This record gives sequence, C-alpha cells and structure tokens, in this order.
Amino acid sequence: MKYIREFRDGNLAQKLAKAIRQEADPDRRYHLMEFCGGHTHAIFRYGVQDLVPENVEYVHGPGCPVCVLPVRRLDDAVELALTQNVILTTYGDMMRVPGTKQKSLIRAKAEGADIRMVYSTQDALKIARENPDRQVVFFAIGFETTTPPTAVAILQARAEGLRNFSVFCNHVLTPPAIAHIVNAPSEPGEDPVRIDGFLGPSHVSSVIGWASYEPAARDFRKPVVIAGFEPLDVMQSTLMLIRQINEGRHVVENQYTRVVTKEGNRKAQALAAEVLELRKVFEWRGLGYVPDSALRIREAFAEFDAEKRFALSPKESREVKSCECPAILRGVKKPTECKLFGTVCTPDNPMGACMVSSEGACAAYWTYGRKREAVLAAKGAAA
Amino acid sequence: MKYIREFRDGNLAQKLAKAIRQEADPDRRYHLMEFCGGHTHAIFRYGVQDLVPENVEYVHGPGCPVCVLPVRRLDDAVELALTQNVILTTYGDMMRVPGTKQKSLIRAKAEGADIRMVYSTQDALKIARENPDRQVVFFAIGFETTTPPTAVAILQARAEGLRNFSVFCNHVLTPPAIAHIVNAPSEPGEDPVRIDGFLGPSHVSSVIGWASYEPAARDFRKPVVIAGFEPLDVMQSTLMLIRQINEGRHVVENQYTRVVTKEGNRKAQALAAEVLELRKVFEWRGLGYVPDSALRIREAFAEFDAEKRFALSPKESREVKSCECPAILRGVKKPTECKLFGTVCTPDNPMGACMVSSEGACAAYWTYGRKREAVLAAKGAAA
Amino acid sequence: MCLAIPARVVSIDDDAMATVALEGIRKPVSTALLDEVAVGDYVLVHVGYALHKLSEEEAERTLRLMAEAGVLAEELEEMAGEGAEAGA
Amino acid sequence: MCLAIPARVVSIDDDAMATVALEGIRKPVSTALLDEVAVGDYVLVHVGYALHKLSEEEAERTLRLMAEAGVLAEELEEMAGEGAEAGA
Amino acid sequence: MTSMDTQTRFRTGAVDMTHGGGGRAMTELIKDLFHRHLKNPILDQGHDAAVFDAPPGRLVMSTDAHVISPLFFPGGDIGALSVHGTLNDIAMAGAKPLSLTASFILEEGFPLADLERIVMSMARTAREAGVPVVSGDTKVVEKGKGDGVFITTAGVGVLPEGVTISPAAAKPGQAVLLSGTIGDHGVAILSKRENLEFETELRSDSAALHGLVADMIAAVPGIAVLRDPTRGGLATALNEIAHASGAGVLLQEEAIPVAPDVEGACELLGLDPLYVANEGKLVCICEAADAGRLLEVMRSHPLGRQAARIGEIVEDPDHMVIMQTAFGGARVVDWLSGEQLPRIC
Amino acid sequence: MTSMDTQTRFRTGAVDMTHGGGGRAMTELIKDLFHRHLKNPILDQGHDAAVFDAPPGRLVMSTDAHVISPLFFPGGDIGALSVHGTLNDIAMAGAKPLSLTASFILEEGFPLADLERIVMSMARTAREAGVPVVSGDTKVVEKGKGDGVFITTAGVGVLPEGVTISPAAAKPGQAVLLSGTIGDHGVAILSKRENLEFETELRSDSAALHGLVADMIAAVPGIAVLRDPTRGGLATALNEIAHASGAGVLLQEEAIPVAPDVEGACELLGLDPLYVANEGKLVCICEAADAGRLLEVMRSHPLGRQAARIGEIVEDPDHMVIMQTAFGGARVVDWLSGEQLPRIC
Ligand code: SF4
Ligand code: SF4
Ligand SMILES: [Mg+2]
Ligand SMILES: [Mg+2]
Ligand SMILES: [Mg+2]
Ligand SMILES: [Mg+2]
Ligand SMILES: [Mg+2]
Ligand SMILES: [Mg+2]
Ligand SMILES: [Mg+2]
Ligand SMILES: [Mg+2]
Ligand SMILES: [Mg+2]
Ligand SMILES: [Mg+2]
Repeated sequence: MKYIREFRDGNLAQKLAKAIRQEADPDRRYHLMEFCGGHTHAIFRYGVQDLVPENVEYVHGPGCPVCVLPVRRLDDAVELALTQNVILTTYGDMMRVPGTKQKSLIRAKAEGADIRMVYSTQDALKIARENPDRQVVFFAIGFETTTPPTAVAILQARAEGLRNFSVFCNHVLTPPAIAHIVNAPSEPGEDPVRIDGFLGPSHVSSVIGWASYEPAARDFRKPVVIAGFEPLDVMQSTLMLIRQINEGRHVVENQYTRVVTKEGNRKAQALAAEVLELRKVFEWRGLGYVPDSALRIREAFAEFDAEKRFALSPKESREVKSCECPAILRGVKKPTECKLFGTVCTPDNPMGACMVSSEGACAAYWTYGRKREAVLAAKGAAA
Repeated sequence: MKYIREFRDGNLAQKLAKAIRQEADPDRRYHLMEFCGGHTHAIFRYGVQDLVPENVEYVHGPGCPVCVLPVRRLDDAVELALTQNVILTTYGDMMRVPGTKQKSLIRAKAEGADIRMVYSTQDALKIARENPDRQVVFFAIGFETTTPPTAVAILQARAEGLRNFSVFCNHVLTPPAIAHIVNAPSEPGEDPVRIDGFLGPSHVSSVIGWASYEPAARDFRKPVVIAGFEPLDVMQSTLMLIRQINEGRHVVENQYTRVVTKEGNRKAQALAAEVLELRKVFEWRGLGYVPDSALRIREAFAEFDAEKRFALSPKESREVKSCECPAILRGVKKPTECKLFGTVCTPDNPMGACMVSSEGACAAYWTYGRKREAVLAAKGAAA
Repeated sequence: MCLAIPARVVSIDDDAMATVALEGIRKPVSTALLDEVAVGDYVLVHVGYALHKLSEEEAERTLRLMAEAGVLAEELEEMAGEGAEAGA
Repeated sequence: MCLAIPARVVSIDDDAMATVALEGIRKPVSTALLDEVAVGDYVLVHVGYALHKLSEEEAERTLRLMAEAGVLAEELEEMAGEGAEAGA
Repeated sequence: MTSMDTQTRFRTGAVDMTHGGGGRAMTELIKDLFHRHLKNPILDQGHDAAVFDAPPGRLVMSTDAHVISPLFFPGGDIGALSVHGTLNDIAMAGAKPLSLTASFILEEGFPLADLERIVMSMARTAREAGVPVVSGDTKVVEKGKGDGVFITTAGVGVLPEGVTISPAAAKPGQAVLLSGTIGDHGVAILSKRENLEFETELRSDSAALHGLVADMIAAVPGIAVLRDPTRGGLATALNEIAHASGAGVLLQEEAIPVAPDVEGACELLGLDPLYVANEGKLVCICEAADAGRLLEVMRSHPLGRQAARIGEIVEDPDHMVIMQTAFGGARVVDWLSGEQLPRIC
Repeated sequence: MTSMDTQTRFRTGAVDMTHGGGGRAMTELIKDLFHRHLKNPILDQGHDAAVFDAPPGRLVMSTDAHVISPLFFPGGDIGALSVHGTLNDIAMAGAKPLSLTASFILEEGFPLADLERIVMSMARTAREAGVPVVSGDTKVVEKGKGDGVFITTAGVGVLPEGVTISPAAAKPGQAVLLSGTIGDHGVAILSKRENLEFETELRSDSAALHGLVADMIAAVPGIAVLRDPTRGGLATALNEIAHASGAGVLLQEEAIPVAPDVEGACELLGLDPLYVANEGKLVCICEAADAGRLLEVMRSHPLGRQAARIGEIVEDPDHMVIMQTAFGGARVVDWLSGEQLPRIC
C-alpha cells in the first residue's frame, strides 16, 4: 500500500505531535474546522486527538455529502423507488440514511422497491443496458469529487442511446458552503461559531484546485490548509494552520501537494461543466438554502434528468425533531450535546444522517470517540 | 358425497357383473371404445376390467384433450411463455406434457417463464386484473365441456375492458373425432380398428346433448351409449352396449340420464357460439387433420385472441419417434405394444402426452394396469 | 376427460356466483352457464363452473335400474345354475 | 468524504479504461477524467474512476517535511528542556 | 448505557438486510425474539453450539427444511410444523427426542410480527413436546430470493436398547397399521392456496408423534417399521417401505380412514388422498400377531383414535404396492410422478 | 423392470418442481446424487433419521444456514462451506464432531450439474474432516422464491471430560489469540460479486478447525473461550465475547495479521477488515500463562501458522472492545451496524 501506509506511521506521528506542542501557544485555543468527513474519520479512526494538545480543538464541518442532503431529496428518491417501478441505483452510503418517518432506502427495498447498490456510475450504466425494459435511475450525491463520474455516465448514456437511464442529481459544491458557514448569523439562542482556520477539502481540491478557496480565505480572513485524509496529513496540516494563526496570516496553503494542484483537474472540470450547471439555490441540511451551491443537469441533457422524467409529488418531509444534525453540521454543537445521542439515536437506529454516514460526526463520535474515559481507563489497566 | 359414492358401490358392481356375464355371448368378442379418458380412468382406477368377462374388451379412444393436442400447439405455448414475457395461465393437466425435445411448461417455468396453474378461467381473469402491466394469456384446452368457461371469460374480459387478457384457443369437438375414427383408413401395415360400439362422452354430452351423436350412430351403424364416469355407470353402459350389439341395433342410448339430456345446455352452447366459431380444419395428435373439429375465437373478439396478439414463429415441432401415442389414440394399439412403454417412457419421464395425462391410456396402464399378473399374484398370496 | 363432480348449492351469491358444498367443503362457483339455479339443487361442477343441474329422480332411477339388472341377472343365473344342474 | 485511494496503473485497456493494482488487488477503473495516463503511474481512485495522478516526488517531499518538522521540534524541545533546567 | 440497548420493533417492523449482517441488529433480533421465546437453560448458554447431557444409548439424528405456503394454515403454522416434522422423523426410528436446532432463512421485508408469531408457536410446540430448541441460526436473503421464512430444524434423540426400527425390516405376513385419517394436512393447506380457495372446517393434523410411539414401543418393542407419511402421502411412504424391504404391500381401500372433507376436496380438484400429505400420522408395520395389541394402544392415545389395520406385507419380487378397491377390483398404487396438481381431466 | 429405473439427468437437467414433490423424481435425485456422493454406512440406512453409536460424554449440537452468493468462490463453495461452518461451531465448544445432517432448499431451474458439483464438494469436505453426513432433506421452491441453493447443516459432537469452553468464561488478565489473517473469506467472496468485480489471488480461508482445536485442547485443556469470527468478523466475535463475559477487550492493531490483498480491497471499498468474515479462523482466550504454549501448538498446525497474540481481556463495566492503533491512538471497535457496504465516503 505505497503512498498510504507511510502516511499512517506512528513514529512520524510522535514527531509531528512534538512539533505541534512546540508551536501551539498554551495561552490560546485553536478552533480548527475540518470541513470534510474524511478528516473527521481520520481523526477518530487513528486517535489523532490523543496526540494534539488539549487547546487544539477540531470542529466538525458539513463536508459529508450524505449528511447535508436534505430529507426531502431522500424522500423523493424513496418515492421514485417505491412508486415509479424504476431500478434505483445508488452508492452504498445512502442505503441506511433515514428519511421522513425513518424510511430509508433499505426499508423501501424491504418493502419491495428495486434498489441496487453500485460502486460506480459505470455499474449503473451496466444495469441500464441489461434491463432495457426498465427505467434505471442513478441517485447521484457527492461533492465536486464525485460529480465528474456522474457527468461521464450521462455523456456515455447519450453516446450509446441508452433511453432508460437517468440521474437524480444532488451534487453540491464546497466553496459556497465554507463561505456560508463563516458568514452565517447564528440562530437565536445559539453561540456564534468560533473558527480560527480550516482543514480544507482534499479530494474535492484535486478536482477544483486549491485556488478555489482563495476568495474565502481572503474575504473572511481565515487560514485554509488543503489537507490530505491520512492521519499524518491531518497532523501536518494542523501544524501549518497553527503557524498561520500564530502569525496572523490567512492564506490558502496546500499540504496535500502529492495530489492537489492550484488549478485542479481541468478535464474533469470541463466534463462536469458540459453536462451540469449551477442551481440558483439548493437546500443543505443544517445550512438551509445556500445560493449557487449545487448543480443540476443542463437542458441539453434533459432526457437524462430524473427530475424531469418522473413526476414527483410535493411532500411534507420531516426530520426527527430533537436531532441536532443541523447545528452539528454548522459546527455549533457537538454530537454529545444532542440529547438523543447514544440513547434513542445509535448507528443501528439512526435518527439523522450524521449517525449513518461513516463520515458523519455523530457516527464518528459513537464508533471511535464515545466514552474516551473508558478507553483511557482500559489503556491504564492494560499498561 | 351424495350422487358419487352410490355409483361406486361394490355390491351393485357384483350384480351388474353378473348381468353382463349373462348377456355377453361367449362366442363373440365385444370391442367397446371408451371415447373418454374419464372412462379409461374409471376402468383402471376401480378395476372394472376384473369384473367383466374376458371377451368384453375396452379400446381406449382419443377423448383426452391433453393427449390429442398436437406438439406444435404446446411448443407455441412454451414459446409464448419463454419469449413474450407474458404470464401464461393454464390448467394443471398441461404442466408436465412434453413438447419438442421434451420441453414441457414445467421445464419452461424452471427456465424462468412465468407460468401459473389455474383451476378456473376466473382465476386467469383475476391474475390479469392484478397484473395490469403484464400480458396474461390463458392457454385453453378441452372439449365442449371446458369450452363455455373460456367463452364466459372472454365475454367478461370485454365487459370489464381487460386489455391485457387473451386466450390461446385449442378447444376441440368430439363428434367429428368419433366420425373420423370410424371412418379413417388404417395406416399402411396397421390392422383396421375394430369397434363394435362406443361408450359416449358423459360431461361433453351434458353440454351438447346426446342427440349430437345420432348422425355418427346412424351413418356408421355403431351403437353409442352416453355413459357416466363412475364405475357403475361404465358397467351399466357396457351392459346396454352388449344388448344393442347382440340385438344388432345402433342407436344412441343415454345411461347418464341424471345429467345428460337430449339437447344439452342451450345457454352454454349459446355463450360458446357467441365467442367461438368452427375452424375449417385442426390437427389432432394421432388423428391428423380433422375437418370442422375445433374452435377459434371470432373476429369480433380478435383482441382477446393470443394467436393474433402475439407473433409466434413457425416451428419444426417433433414428437419422440417411437412414441405410439397416435396409434393408441386411434385405438389401433395398446400402450404395452409401444416399445418405450415402461422402459424409456414412464410418468416421471414421459415421452408422449398419453403418459402424462391422468386420463392418458399409457398413464392408466402404467399406474393402474401394469403387471396385472403381479396384482393377481399378490391377491392370491394374501388370500 | 372433463372431471366434473355433483355438489349441492348452499347459497346464491352476487355476480352469477353460487356456493356449493361437497361434504364439508364449500366452494364458490360461477353459475354463468345455468339459466336458473336454486339453493338445494345439485349441480355438476367443472373448472369452477356449474355446468348442468343433476336430476335427483333420474339418479334414483338409474340406481334402481342397476339393482334390477342385477336381480334379473341373479335370477337368470339361478335358472342357468338349475339348468346346468338339470343338465348334469 | 470522497473516499479515494492511490493505486498503481498496471495496464491501459480499451474504452478509456485502465487496470490498477493495490497490493494483489487488480481492478478496472475508468480513465475518462484523465488527459494522459501511463503504466506505472499512481492514480487516485474514486468510485471506479482515476481522478488525478499522484506525484511521487511530492509524496516523498511531504514525508521529508514531516520528518523535519519532527526533528526541528525535538531540537526545540531539547533546547526548551535545557532552558527549563537553566531556569530551575 | 451499554452497547446493547436498542430494541427490535416487532409491531411495525420488517426484516431487512441488517438483521442478517452479523451486527447488532441481528444480535438484538436473536435476543429479543429467539432467545426470549425459546428460552431454556441450554439455549441460554449463548454459544454458537449447545452443550447438554444425553442418556446412554445409540443416537438418532434427522433434519427437515420447511418451505410451506401459506405460512399460517388451519391447525398450524410453519413454526409448529418445523418442530413436529423433525420430532416425528426421530420418533419414526423409535427414539426419544432430546433436543432440536432451528435455522431461519428470512426474506427481506418479512413482517417481524409474523416472525414473532411463528417463533412463539415453535416455542409452545417445543414446550408441549418436552424437547428444547438448544441452538439456532438466522440468515436474511434479499427480497425475491426467499419466500417469507424457511425453517430448517434438526434433532437428536436417543434409542432405547433393543429397538431396531427400519423401513427395510418389513417382511411378508406382517400387518400394516395406520394411526388415523389421511390427507388432512394437505387439504388444509390447499384450502388456503391462492386461486384454489375453498372453505372447510378441516385442520392440519400437524402433531408430535413421539408420545404415541413411546406407548407403542412399550407395548410391542419388536415393531418392524414406523414411517410418517408426509410429502407424497401414504402411497409414497408405502412405496418407500416396499423399495427398502424388497417386499410388496397389499392394501384394503375400505380400511383406510379418510375424512369426508378430504374426500370432497380431492374429488373437486382431481387428487387422490393416498398421495396427499400428513403431518401427524404414522404407518406401523408389525407382526400380524401384535397388530391387535398395537391397535388397542394406538386407539387409546389421542393421536391414534382412528387407528386401523389397512393391509399387509406380501411377497412381491417387484415390491409394488397394490390396493384392493372397495369396488371389488385391484390397482397398483404407484410412486407419485411429480407433484399432484389440481386438474380438469 | 422395477419401479425405480429412471435416472436423474445431471449433465443437462435443471431442478424443477417435481424434484420436491415427494414422488419418484425426488427419490431418484436423493439416490443418484445425495446418497451416491455422501455415501456412508449410517446414511445408507435409508431412514428419515439416522442411527449411530456415540462415545460417552456431553453432547454438543449446532446448526447454520448457508445462503452465500456466489455459490462458487475462490477457495471454496457453498457445499464445503456448509460442512466447515457447522463443524467449526461444534469445535468452538471444544467438542469432537460426530455427525452432520444436510438440508437443501433448491430453487426451481437450478442446474443439476451445479448441484452435483456442490454435493461432491460437501462429500469431499466431510470425508477429509472425518465426519459423515448421516441424514438429509431436500425441498424445491418455485423460481423467484429461493436463490439457487440454500444448505442448512446441523451437527452433533461429543465433549471430552473436563473441557468447559464458553464465551462467558473470558476473565480480565487473559490473553486473546487469533489463529491467522482476518478477512480472507469475505474479500474472496466480494471479489466475485457482480458490480464489484476485482481480481485477487486471495482465496477463502474456509476450513474445518476441529483438528486444530483438538491439538489446542490436548495442550491446554483449560482454554476459556473459542470462537470462529465468521459473519461480522473479528470485531463482532470479540464484542459477543465481551457482552457474554462482562469484561472488556483491549486489542493491539499492530498484532492483528491482515493479508495485503485484504488491506488493499478494504481500502478500495471503504471497508474495515475487522468486520470482514472468516471461515477458517478462530479466536482463543486463555490464561496469559498458557498463551505461549498455545501459540506454539497453533503455529505447528497448518491452519494456525500465522497465529498471533492480539490483545487481552481487561476490566470494563461497559464491556467494550478497544483497540490501540498502530498510529498511537485508541479507538472503540464497536458492534457492526447493519451490513458493511462498500462506500464512497
Ligand atoms: S445523535 Fe442522532 S439525533 Fe442527535 S444529532 Fe446526531 S444524528 Fe441527529
Ligand atoms: S408409452 Fe410413452 S412413448 Fe409409448 S405411446 Fe405411450 S406416451 Fe408414447
Ligand atoms: Mg428428516
Ligand atoms: Mg420429515
Ligand atoms: Mg418422515
Ligand atoms: Mg450461526
Ligand atoms: Mg417472494
Ligand atoms: Mg451454528
Ligand atoms: Mg457458524
Ligand atoms: Mg460460530
Ligand atoms: Mg425429510
Ligand atoms: Mg432468484
């Protein structure tokens, strides 16, 4: 596992930990938002928090496409699958996310809907080819990383004349989300979000390039470090952010140079732009309606747009009332501050998307972070 | 089981046996063709042969709708089911009949065809109602008894506007078959059929009336006794035939007066005639092409005619070469004269329809009549 | 061919249907093929349809005829036996 | 988000596809998003697509920087330790 | 808060793929459903395998998969049936059943309420039979790859000294006994089949026969053959015995008890009761001299009230089953060819 | 000409409903396929239940349904797996397996050639394991109500005096041993799943562990816990042990052997090897003092060459499984929530 295992090395981690301790000013706190669930996952999976000083605090951001999908869009997908006799294809991540009344795709499947997990848009195309007398819908989610494969599939479907394939497009964009978070007024009664810097998206940046975050860094005067998803990447980026904060700088720096360039992947950008265009506004779970924050299928490809091909009923979608996902996605609350966490809401019986996605903050807290005292006690006992 | 059990009474059977022995002239043989498989079944199921004298011989006739269906029509049904994505409904009797290359409906079903056994045409309609987006075909077989229910189903489908229902019509008529048998020249090398009288159809006659057989009896100078299907009915009818033969008469007599009248069921006849009309000619297995011997759906009901709705490919249908079904159906050979009987051809691995239908002569010989010596030996041993 | 069995009508239902009984079995059948049918009638049931009414008098008469043929035969046989004896 | 993993290209196949290897695992991936790709390249694989090439030099450089940061920190810590001692 | 604090939702829920994934949902289902209802000290060990003491004697083991439709029918359900089925196969060797295992294959979407009803019925049946379900397994298959629920049970029993019961032991001259009416189970099931629906008060005879068998063996330890005529009915059971023993069977039609509704349904559908399934009847073959005594014992047990002597074993090099008809003739009672299907001619 | 002279057509045929109807086609299938390949004196009794002698000792019984897709995979097939699965559950109680039963649920249309291949593989596996299949059952379900073939096996074993192995027996201070690499079976299966296809030389570890277990018990009769980490993987097995015993488990990530291909596949698909299934591995918990001795015994058995000590049992009122990461942190290794699905984020 070249270029993977090296970046999980325990010795280097100890060295970086020392460097962070050296650089971090004990008299101040560092609130670092890891925008991406990938970072959240790495922090908990490898125990990065155990290696940084107490005054360096990671704040979980909205960078999990599963978590930010509004319930209504999921309900639409469930409706498509249950009432329109389509084959609904989707990434495994979406299967267990609860919609209104806890109805997930996996439950819809148990009720008889034909829902198939795919690993790639290529698989969705294959299913469409193999089932010419069924409508096959690809339920597309994801940030800029996952968008180009959707565009390629649509272009391929058109080239092949696949008339039974369409896409239910839910792709969203990261820079507007970052801007929205730094810019958003807090809700009544809510503490304002304190963020001193951002661990910036890694794989999104490989497509759109790190320069995409320069306006945000400049306008909101927050340092951004584009950070890889391996635990050493997170630690090195933490160090770089601490240095910028200490020095009062607020620029975009790139830690993840082995993959991310300033301009990103131009070909992927062009393919996505050929098929998809900006939505004027799109709802994000937790953030509300964010302007220019999502993509839809261009008119020229209307025949591949499931929203146009199928009439979906307007619906009253409802999230679980006490679920704090929205506040958690804005970085205002921690999972442990949700009163459903760990009692009513667990990964087996999730009340919100943040508890389902392996990148959701609640799932990460539950799976890796819950009861750290017990962890530490156990370590003590074993020592 | 009123009006059933009385007609299976062992004491009365002994009495009738005596009467038959009395009437039968020991110096001549009586060749009685039981036209219907129902008679064949009763003769073997109850051991009627054990009760009549050796010189009274039952010759099995073609009165089994499963047995006389030509292989090509069955192959058509298999094709419909396998290639046209229809739900093919049919009576249980047809499921195991081998078509070309031994392909039966039950094998087609195992290959994935959607074939459903029904007990009544009403069930076929119900399946059509419950599956509005599938084409439902009823594979109709049977003589005049089974024809009116098919006609009723078509009328009902029209009344309800059921657009996904159609009938693959294979209904055949008994009087032309009887005429054909008595009239047919024997095949080269074949002994001519010797028939002294007919046990006439019982339930067919309840619909068409016993008078329908008067032309045959008169023209061919053969006595006909309309005989019920219970074993006492068969015995009494045997007695009546022996009397006619002894007396040199050849009229239609009605033993089955509790159900059969001279004119039959006029309403059933009218309903059938409204929907169905004579085919100029139809192939019977064993008999070949018999003029005016079958029914098809009238032009006015063309939309319910599966032969018009679906394009069926012309096919090379083939029966198993050495299968003697045709000769057996003409009454020229006995099952035990077929060299496949009991070796290659058994009910588990039938080579011809006569081995499948519980009314087929080969099946009756196998199931009830095989190795009568063993039976008698066993009886002796137990006595 | 044409498996059909007599059963007693126990109720006349909607839509040209009736319920017939055979021992404890009750089954709905179509009466679309009959002009008239009443509770208590015996009808011949085939593929879920009542095909014809059964005449109870004729049934009894048939059974009588069967018994008589037997009686006649027995008498004849006795006579034949006597004749045989006489001939012996 | 965006699970993606570097894997080595082991063959260039038809139809804008290539085969990548990760340990003994070989998997076909689409190269539709890359301008050029060659056997031996490391590419970042996401949902069955090669998303970007990985720069091996940059990877080495990053690891070097990490090690250096650590060394620097150790030196600083030693110095701090001395300072603390000195101050005691 | 422990790591096991969620609850399976029986009232409204349905089986989904997570119930088979080996994770917590599955563990919960096993705890809340199977362990709760089937509770006994051996099952409570909570191991993948159950440990228990056995009395001395040869062991007897059997298994049956149950795939019945409908799952609930007059006189029983798949849960009770799956217990009876295996207990009876063990009893037919003359053994006393000791313990059962139960393995479930659930189809995605199957209502948990139905599953609970089935498991409760299993539990009741096992309790009444005095045989614990000691170990189990659950798998979930995708919708369209199963049929609600399949249950496979296996059982172990112990065989008393001196008992040797085997289908091969039938010998000419022995008597053939039957414990009661035939075809009740099959007709009860047919009455609920879609497209065949008819009404009847008839109930499946599904029952555990080891109590009856124990009484019979106590009276006549030298019983030659026991067999439960399940799938394929009496005709199949007797053909199997004839085939295994090399002898023939001669039946008396008049002696075979058939419930009126079974006769009626068979006439309507064109079936032969000899081939219709039973789930609480047994065929016993014994020395002719013991037949009277055994019939007496059988008739004094609730499951043998209508026991009858229906025929005898005869010499027959072709080992066929022959029946003398009530009508006065004779017929071969052959193996069934394929399934018996309702027919029109 | 006897009444049993037809022949099942294995080369070209497919299962149809007649193979389950209880008639001759079924009897032929059982004779030509199951009895032919699985042949042994006990099965040859031809009874619905098998009779056999058992050595003295407590009995152990277990069952598992096998519903795997694909049916044939690198390193095994459903036939071999269904034998290994139940033998291993019996072995995990410390018992010597005596006999197996096998119950088949066949889907209409399933190729007889595939069925024969599966039964031959079962037969070979049972022979190699030295444990006969003594009784069986076959049912056929309609197309669309099954998935080719499901096999449920059950087994009986006998437990030597003085051995008491139970998941509840784990105690703080004891060592946790693992017999080899994790995840091989699950990844081998995934590699053949439609829509995931990837190539690997990796083979399922499917194997019968009772030989290894016998060696281990001979060396250390006081083993506390044995468990085969099948569905849900190592993480689930350890959570079950923690749950049953009320203790906690502390693992060392570095000590857990994982084959490179398993690591690679898991990275690609977003899975965690700790949750991926094994079919030929065992977890053993024993006194710390016995760990070295046991490891030695395990490593000298072909199925334990890569055995390792991976952690210990610790006090933990919440009975959690905690892992010290190679990176230097710690994480909870929780129960699996539902199935592990390949994911994109
Ligand atoms: S713990 Fe559950 S309910 Fe609470 S915020 Fe997280 S997902 Fe929502
Ligand atoms: S025995 Fe078979 S092959 Fe011979 S005539 Fe009868 S059906 Fe045909
Ligand atoms: Mg059994
Ligand atoms: Mg059984
Ligand atoms: Mg049995
Ligand atoms: Mg199990
Ligand atoms: Mg189903
Ligand atoms: Mg088990
Ligand atoms: Mg197991
Ligand atoms: Mg196990
Ligand atoms: Mg069985
Ligand atoms: Mg299937």
